[in-house]
Amino acid sequence: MPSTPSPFRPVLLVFAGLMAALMLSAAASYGLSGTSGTVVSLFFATVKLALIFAFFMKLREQAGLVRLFAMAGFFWLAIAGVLIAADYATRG
Amino acid sequence: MSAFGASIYALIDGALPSASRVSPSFDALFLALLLTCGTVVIGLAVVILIFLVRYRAGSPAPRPPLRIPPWKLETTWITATTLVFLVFFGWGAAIYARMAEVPDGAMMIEIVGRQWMWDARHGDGRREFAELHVPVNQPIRLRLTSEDVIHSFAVPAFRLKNDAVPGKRVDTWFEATKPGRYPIYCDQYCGTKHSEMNGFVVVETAERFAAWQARAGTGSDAATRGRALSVRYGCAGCHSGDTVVRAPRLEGIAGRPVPIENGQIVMADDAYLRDSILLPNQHVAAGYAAVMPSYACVVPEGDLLDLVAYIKSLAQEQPARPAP
Amino acid sequence: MNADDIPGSVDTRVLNYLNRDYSLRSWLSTRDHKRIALLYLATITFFFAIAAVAAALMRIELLTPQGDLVVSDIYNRLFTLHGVLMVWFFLIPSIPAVLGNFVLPLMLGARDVAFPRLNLASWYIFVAGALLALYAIVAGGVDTGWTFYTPYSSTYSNGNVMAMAGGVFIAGFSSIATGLNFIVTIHQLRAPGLTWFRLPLFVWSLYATSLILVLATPVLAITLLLIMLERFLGVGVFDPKLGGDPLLFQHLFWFYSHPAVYIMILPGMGVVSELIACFARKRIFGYRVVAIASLAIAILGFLVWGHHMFVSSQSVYAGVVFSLLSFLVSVPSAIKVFNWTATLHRGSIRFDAPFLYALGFLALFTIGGLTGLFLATLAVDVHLHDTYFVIAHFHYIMVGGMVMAYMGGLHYWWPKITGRIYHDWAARVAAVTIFCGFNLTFFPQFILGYLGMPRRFHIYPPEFQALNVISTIGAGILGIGYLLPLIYLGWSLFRGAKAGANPWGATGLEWTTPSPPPEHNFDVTPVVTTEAYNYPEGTE
Amino acid sequence: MKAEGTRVESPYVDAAQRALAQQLGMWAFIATEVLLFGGLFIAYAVYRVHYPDAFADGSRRLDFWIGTINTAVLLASSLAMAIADIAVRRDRRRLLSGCLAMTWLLGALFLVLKGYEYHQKFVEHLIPGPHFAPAGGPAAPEQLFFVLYFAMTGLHAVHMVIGLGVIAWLFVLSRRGRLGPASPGRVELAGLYWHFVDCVWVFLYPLLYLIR
Repeated sequence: MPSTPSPFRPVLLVFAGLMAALMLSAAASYGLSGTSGTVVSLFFATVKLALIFAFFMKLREQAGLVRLFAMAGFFWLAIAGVLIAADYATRG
Repeated sequence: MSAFGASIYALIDGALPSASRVSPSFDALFLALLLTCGTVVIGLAVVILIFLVRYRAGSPAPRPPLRIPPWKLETTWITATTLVFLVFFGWGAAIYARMAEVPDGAMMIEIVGRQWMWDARHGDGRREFAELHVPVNQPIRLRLTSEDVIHSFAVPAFRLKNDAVPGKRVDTWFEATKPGRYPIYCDQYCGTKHSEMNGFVVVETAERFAAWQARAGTGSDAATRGRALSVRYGCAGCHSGDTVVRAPRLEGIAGRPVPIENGQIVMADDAYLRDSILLPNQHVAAGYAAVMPSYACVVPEGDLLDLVAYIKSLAQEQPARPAP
Repeated sequence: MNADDIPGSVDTRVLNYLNRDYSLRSWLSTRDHKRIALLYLATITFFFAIAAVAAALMRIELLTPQGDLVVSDIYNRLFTLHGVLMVWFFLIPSIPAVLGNFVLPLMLGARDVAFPRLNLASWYIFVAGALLALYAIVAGGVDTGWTFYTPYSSTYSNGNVMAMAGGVFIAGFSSIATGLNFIVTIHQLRAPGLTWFRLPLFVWSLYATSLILVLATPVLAITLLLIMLERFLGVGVFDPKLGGDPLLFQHLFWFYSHPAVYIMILPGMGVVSELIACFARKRIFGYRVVAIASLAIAILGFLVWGHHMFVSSQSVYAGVVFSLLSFLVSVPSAIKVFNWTATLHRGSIRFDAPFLYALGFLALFTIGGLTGLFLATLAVDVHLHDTYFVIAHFHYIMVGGMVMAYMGGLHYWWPKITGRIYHDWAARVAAVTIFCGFNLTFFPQFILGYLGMPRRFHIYPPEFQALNVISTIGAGILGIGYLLPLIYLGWSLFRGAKAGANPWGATGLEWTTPSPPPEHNFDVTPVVTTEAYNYPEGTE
Repeated sequence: MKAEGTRVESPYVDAAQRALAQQLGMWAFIATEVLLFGGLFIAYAVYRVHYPDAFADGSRRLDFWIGTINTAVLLASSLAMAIADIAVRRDRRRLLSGCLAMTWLLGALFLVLKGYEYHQKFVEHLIPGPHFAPAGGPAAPEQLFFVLYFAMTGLHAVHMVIGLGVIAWLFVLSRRGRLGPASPGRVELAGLYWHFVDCVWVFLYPLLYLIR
């Protein structure tokens, strides 16, 4: 075991990345407000989501079909979001 | 039995009058759709029947393989269908856009839907229930709202329909082209007596409409009713000069820019006045504390219209004191 | 333990999924997709009957313009009951959960669906939801209409909205379970050689349907949950008095409920493809186009919900966008009709009862689809919206389309399901009766709608009476038409002639196994080497 | 065999096919969950854009520190779950049950903190309804924020409770030595669910707590 790299190294590194993103996001919320604050905090949330999906949920090593399934939900949510936004953004 | 006979007559006669500025263009489009779709249905039925007879099992008809490549047929009917559909889309959208654009100089009537009646308020303060008198050949702007649930103001003779949504005020319009009496329905299910929430639009010539106005009397106008309501709801308690709780004066506010708490300036239009009653802490006038409670559950939609009319009637009076 | 052991069976009686165990317990704990299909069949037939009685009462009420049979409150409860039960407890599970459950693994050459336990669970969840909905009805009913529009449903209605919404909410999870099961089954359990473009079109349509079930149903679930929360707390996100927007409810509701229309019609299209291919003895014309059209409908179907809101005061621009997309989604449907018609060309057509139902579908679905164009056209919809025109339109799709296809499919696979053959002429008479009764019921409603009669009207102006009377007479004929199958199908269970493995001479793996199929469907896993509908073409 | 009435339990050819089928099923389920929460996120977005001030005000009434600590707690429990998944494949049984216990405890800690926060909201009259009366008067549509707050965190908490049940069951199985490299499927699927629920919180945290 000691000679080979620990199998837990990748997930521990990912966890470190997650905590870093959390701290940056919390700190940024003190400096930023309004739209810029929202954009920055959502950016960090997306980073966390990507890390969890890719490593903890092992999407990186999955077959293409599984990845397609994983994206489907977000794609359909985007459909709902975009068309509803199209209504609200153009209301008189 | 007589009603039964009348309904058959109505069918033959064409029971749906065409009585507004947009209805002829609607009817042309409807007819085009009907002819196109009718042709398709009958054409398909004929083709299917021919196939059924000719190619029934055991019939002697020859069945050689098809000579046209299938993809040619597929592309042909995909393209043809799409093109026909796009024509109807564009045609319908063009009329719809015209229906959405209220012409200048339209006469404003506010319509409040409530369970289960239509309440119409004319610009001069006249109110009508379940009836709406309008002059012929005069564009009418309808401002629809509701006091409770969603209703839908529908006049089939005008090809007119729009939902009346609580918390919103939506404009639509029509211009009647033939004097007469045309039914109004509520088309959006709104509770127990949904099917009894009916009424009539009475379209009259200009002279007869003037006569109706004279006959109906002036009634108290919206602003006068609003003044009484402002006392009843206690608005005057805070919003007049000599009170303990300081609040902006109502005189001279309407139609002017108002500085608000966060340094922005907003225009005190109808929407602002309305929101200030319902959601007072959304835009607090600069220099005042956010102490006004929301009247959202207190003031019904009809009263709200009157209150706004009252505040607007004060627009020309002495301007509000500058914020200390 | 594998399929090879089965031929060694010494039992003289031929064991199949029906006769291997008769106990109630064996039914209620079964994981066999065929038995679960029959559990669904019994359940939804029951709900169809209740909802049909409600419809009959409404039609009788509408014989006269006055509200003289029932009072308005009862009438409103009747149409809500009819809508909720028909949509969620009959139409949505009908073809997928009954015919799909039974036939899908057989068509794929699989032993079962991918998750048999989940399949059984979906039926129990369905029954739980149905019981809650029944409770809501028995305890006084609900008067919101099946659309649950806020703020009426959340604040003003005095019906059991909580229980009814809860019932639909729960039943939604059974939809999701079924859809998920089908998707994985189709991906993973196809027999060797059964490539995607060798699949029967019914499988394609079930795949498209399952996509919608999995991706749309959760949005309905959360929307109903928000309504329940609003009723529970007394305040909520759709409440205009709080600054909420009732139109947001409509957006979320129709994001589910418009695709739900395709949940109801897509499997019907799949069944009809099977029927037309079998009884015209021809491969479906433009097989690939029809297959891909199913997927196109499933995906485009998510983009068009706003056409339910043209007069709701959503933005004019959104209306234009939704209208354009609605026209686009009707293209693949139209293409399918053309392809079915072309399939008949130079076929060798037999007029067995299932095919008559398929023809009925073709006629009624075409009318239903074309009247949909009227409603997709912005200006025309303003006049027709929320009138009887809409009622007629969607009944032509749902009843004329879906129920016809369901009946056709049921008649087609009945010998496979039960091992018995029903009386063919009785079935033909029923098909013709249903077709005539249906048109007599619903065609006058197009005219009523054009004349302006609003939907959900209990009392109506007297000039609409004649057409309403015709419609009610038609409903009587339609009702008789629906009773006939109960009689001759029931009779066939006991007296019907034994069906062979393949009574129609059809292609497809489900016809290669005995009727009724053995418990594991196939003695030997089949290997597929040909395309679907491999009928000898040309001369006969 | 036939006479005993046994049946072939599995419709699959082999374990690999079964594993892929379960993966697909779980990911399809997660797609469903994305849209379930998605409905709430859309409602949130619509009102957030309409009433930015009320939402900022509502957010200021939430406890920033509890929110942040809870995020860290959940991320840590996800880490424990990820390690458990590696442990089961390498047959490190003690590590496996230890990690499952850790995941469970951190999840439970999250719920305890959440419960404390709900209690605070109750004390501060922030529960929507007739008794909604925040100190200093609410910005008018602020109840909308709190309805959404309770709906979103409540639905998330329900998912957490289900997840805790699943993990407790896995823990029992692992103590009995029933989980091993031969069938890593259960831990893997439970892990997918748990990580996804974590992801939902990752978005709830900035949307509810970090608006200024």
